[in-house]
Amino acid sequence: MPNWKPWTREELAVRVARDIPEGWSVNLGIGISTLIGNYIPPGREVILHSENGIVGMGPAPSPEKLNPWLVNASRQHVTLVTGASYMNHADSFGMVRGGHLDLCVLGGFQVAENGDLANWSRSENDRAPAIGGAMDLAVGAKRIWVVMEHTTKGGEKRILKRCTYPLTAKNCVKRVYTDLAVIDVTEGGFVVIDKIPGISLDQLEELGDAGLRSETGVAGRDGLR
Amino acid sequence: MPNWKPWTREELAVRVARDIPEGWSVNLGIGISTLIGNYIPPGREVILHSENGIVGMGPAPSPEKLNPWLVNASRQHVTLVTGASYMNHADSFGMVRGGHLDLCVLGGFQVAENGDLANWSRSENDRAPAIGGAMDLAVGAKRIWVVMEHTTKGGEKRILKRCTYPLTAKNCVKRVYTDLAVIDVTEGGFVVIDKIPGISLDQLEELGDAGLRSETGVAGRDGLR
Amino acid sequence: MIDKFVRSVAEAMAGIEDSSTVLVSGFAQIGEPRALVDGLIEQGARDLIVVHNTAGRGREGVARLIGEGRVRKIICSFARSRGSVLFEEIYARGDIELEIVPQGTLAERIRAGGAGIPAFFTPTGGGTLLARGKETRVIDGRECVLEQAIRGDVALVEAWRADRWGNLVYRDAGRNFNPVVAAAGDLTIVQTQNVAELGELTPEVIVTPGIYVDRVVHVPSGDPPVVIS
Amino acid sequence: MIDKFVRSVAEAMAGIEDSSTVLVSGFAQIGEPRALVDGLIEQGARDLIVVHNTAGRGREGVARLIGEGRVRKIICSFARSRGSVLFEEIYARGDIELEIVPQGTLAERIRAGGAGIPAFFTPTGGGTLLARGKETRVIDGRECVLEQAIRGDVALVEAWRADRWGNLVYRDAGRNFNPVVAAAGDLTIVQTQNVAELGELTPEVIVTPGIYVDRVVHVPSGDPPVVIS
Repeated sequence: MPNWKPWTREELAVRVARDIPEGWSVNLGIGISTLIGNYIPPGREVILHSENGIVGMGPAPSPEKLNPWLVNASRQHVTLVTGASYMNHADSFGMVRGGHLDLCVLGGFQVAENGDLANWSRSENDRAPAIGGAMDLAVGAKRIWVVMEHTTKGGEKRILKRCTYPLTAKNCVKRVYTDLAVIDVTEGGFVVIDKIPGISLDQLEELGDAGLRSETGVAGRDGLR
Repeated sequence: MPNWKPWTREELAVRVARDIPEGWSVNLGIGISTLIGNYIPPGREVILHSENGIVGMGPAPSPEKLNPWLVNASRQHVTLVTGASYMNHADSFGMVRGGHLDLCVLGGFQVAENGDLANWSRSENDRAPAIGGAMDLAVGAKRIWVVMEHTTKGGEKRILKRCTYPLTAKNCVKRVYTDLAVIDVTEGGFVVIDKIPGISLDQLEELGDAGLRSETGVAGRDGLR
Repeated sequence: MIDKFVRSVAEAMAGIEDSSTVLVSGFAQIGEPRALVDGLIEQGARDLIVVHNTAGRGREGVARLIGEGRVRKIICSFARSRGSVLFEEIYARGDIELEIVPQGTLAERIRAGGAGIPAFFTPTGGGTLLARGKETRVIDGRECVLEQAIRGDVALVEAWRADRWGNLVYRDAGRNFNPVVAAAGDLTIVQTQNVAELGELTPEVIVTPGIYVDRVVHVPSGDPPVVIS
Repeated sequence: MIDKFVRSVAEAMAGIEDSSTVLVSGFAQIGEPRALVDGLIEQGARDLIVVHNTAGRGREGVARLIGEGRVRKIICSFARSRGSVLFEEIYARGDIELEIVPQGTLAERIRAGGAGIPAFFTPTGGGTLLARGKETRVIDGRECVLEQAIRGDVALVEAWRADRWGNLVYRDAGRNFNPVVAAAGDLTIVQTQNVAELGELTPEVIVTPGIYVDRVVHVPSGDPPVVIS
């Protein structure tokens, strides 16, 4: 058994939130990444966008302050911060597609070393998938960070040379946060910039299907180690 | 000398205004047709649109009520009526191009019996013309009425089989108001539905270069008279 | 006098024909014209093409319309969502056609329909399954997909306040698809929570000018359901 | 703390490079960012492509920028308008390139630039001189023209009120091109008549969300000129 302890969902959310600089406009996608909004450090102004036309989302409301007319794209009830505004759906996605968001954090099924992302469908034969706004966000935001478990529960690899699931968008991912490591996607492939205590670069690489380099050295199957 | 008296600009404006039914949304273009707004019969609700993002324009203001921030597309100071609203320029032309205006009244240089309109340039060699919003209005409104003098001051004909000036849009004109007649543009060509006292259909036809029929009979060079 | 108010949902839905394309606004049950969808079920038109963000949830609204076999084709971004039971059944039987569209492309196609833009290129979906069978073109180094405008024979909208010209404002996240859908219907029908006198909605705050609206019916249905997950 | 206010026009215009594409909002002198255009003249960038509804009027603003030989190309809907003296002279000498665009197409191209739509088909201009040399296609029986998005390296905007996030509202017909231009600049610079505290501009009334805005400078220049013709 491995002698390391993966980051929890909450630890991961805290870490991602910590890495978002003040002033960025950010969409948190749907699913796990919405948790991140609750961990933005107090006093740091980060402007949260939601596909359904909200700029300036705040955290979940207390029950007595809940506004039934105010939900995010995951249909969670949210609040507004001072300075917030509403847009219609076309303008909201115009903001996304037009490259006006500094960051979008998405969940993922697979990420490839060329930045390809698969996060909407596990098979070409899924004839009725849910695509939602993932493709628009993936092509539109200035940078895409993906938050996902390093492998599936069944042990399938997700950090790959090439995605095998249908793509959400090509060459869009800039960084991956897994329960084991933080990995930048660069022109030269995956670069590990942080990892949990106790795991080696080799062990991490074995859990994926693509070469990894570390921030300071060079490692991986590309023969450059 | 002809024994008829052409309609004045004001008479023409009154006539056009009278023909606009209650409830229509109307753009009055720029130039002579803006005059029409002053003659909408009192109590008749017609919603006037201006390209620069106004829905619900009213007449010119009295000097003491002039708002320097409120002009129409001809840069004339205007007022708002109760129920008015503002839009941005893209939304305003989206309203135009999307077919949401019942009517646009434009000036014209030439109108052809197939509905072609020329109203922006007198020569292909005019290398710096002013097109403004005429092409958008001509393709967008549900119907185009053209207000113009029947011939130029120099006697050149303007009611034609085919336009000789560069087109504003093809097959868009539904009706022409001249200082001599009101002429519908139909699948079967020009149909005179009104004319000034004292002028015959033949005389009117001589002042143009296309066959005319009258509303009740059939007349013109098409040999059907 | 212009007065777009009608007295009942039945009157609002009168005349909708079989085979119509019907745009239904709303996102996550907020700003969703539920009374009008129920009115459409009642009214009886069939063989419809429905454009909505989802294929419906639970057994109500768009889901019920589909469940009653009245929808020939659904155009949406989420086909399979929590509780899309009725759609799943009918889709498995092959009794409904499905067109999956990325949500931003869906909004933009409806916006294009309202704004008289027949087609546009977008980078969304470039290089993916959803580009298959579509015209694509590399623009500025990115693979873009040609997408067609969507226009509705009928557009169903929920507003927060409306006046007799059909000027509309929306509440909070209830805005979503509503202004876009309102502009893209040949027959735009609005249910409004509140009625305003003409002039109460001021020029700077009106979101949808009444020019886009054909009929308005007052349906004070109250707050959308609160769902805590 | 996000604070997009800068202290002077000079600071607002800092860093604009030669050969930039500059979008200038305003219609008929209303909502026109005149102080910023003057600041651009002062700042010195040249070989510019300017996108504005007209080629300028009189000898001020965009006309002066052109008159000083700083504009390589103008993209506009009205080249020749009352008093476009400076443009006429320079154009006659062949010292400026002109692209005439129908006004609605101009607005839509800028809107497309801001909204990430690289190109679109429009019926405007179909079958006319302005379609020459452009890709055309018959869609639903109408000849349509393929038009390209316009995006600015710089966008110049005038607002009525602005807060420190760059949230904007406009006054009356001063809205015009402003929200469209604001969304289409890589560097969007705003002059505002009034300053608002964050929160004074409420969520329902904000027209331009601050996400689109980079710099704001307070220029209480007062009402536009009244011209009685």
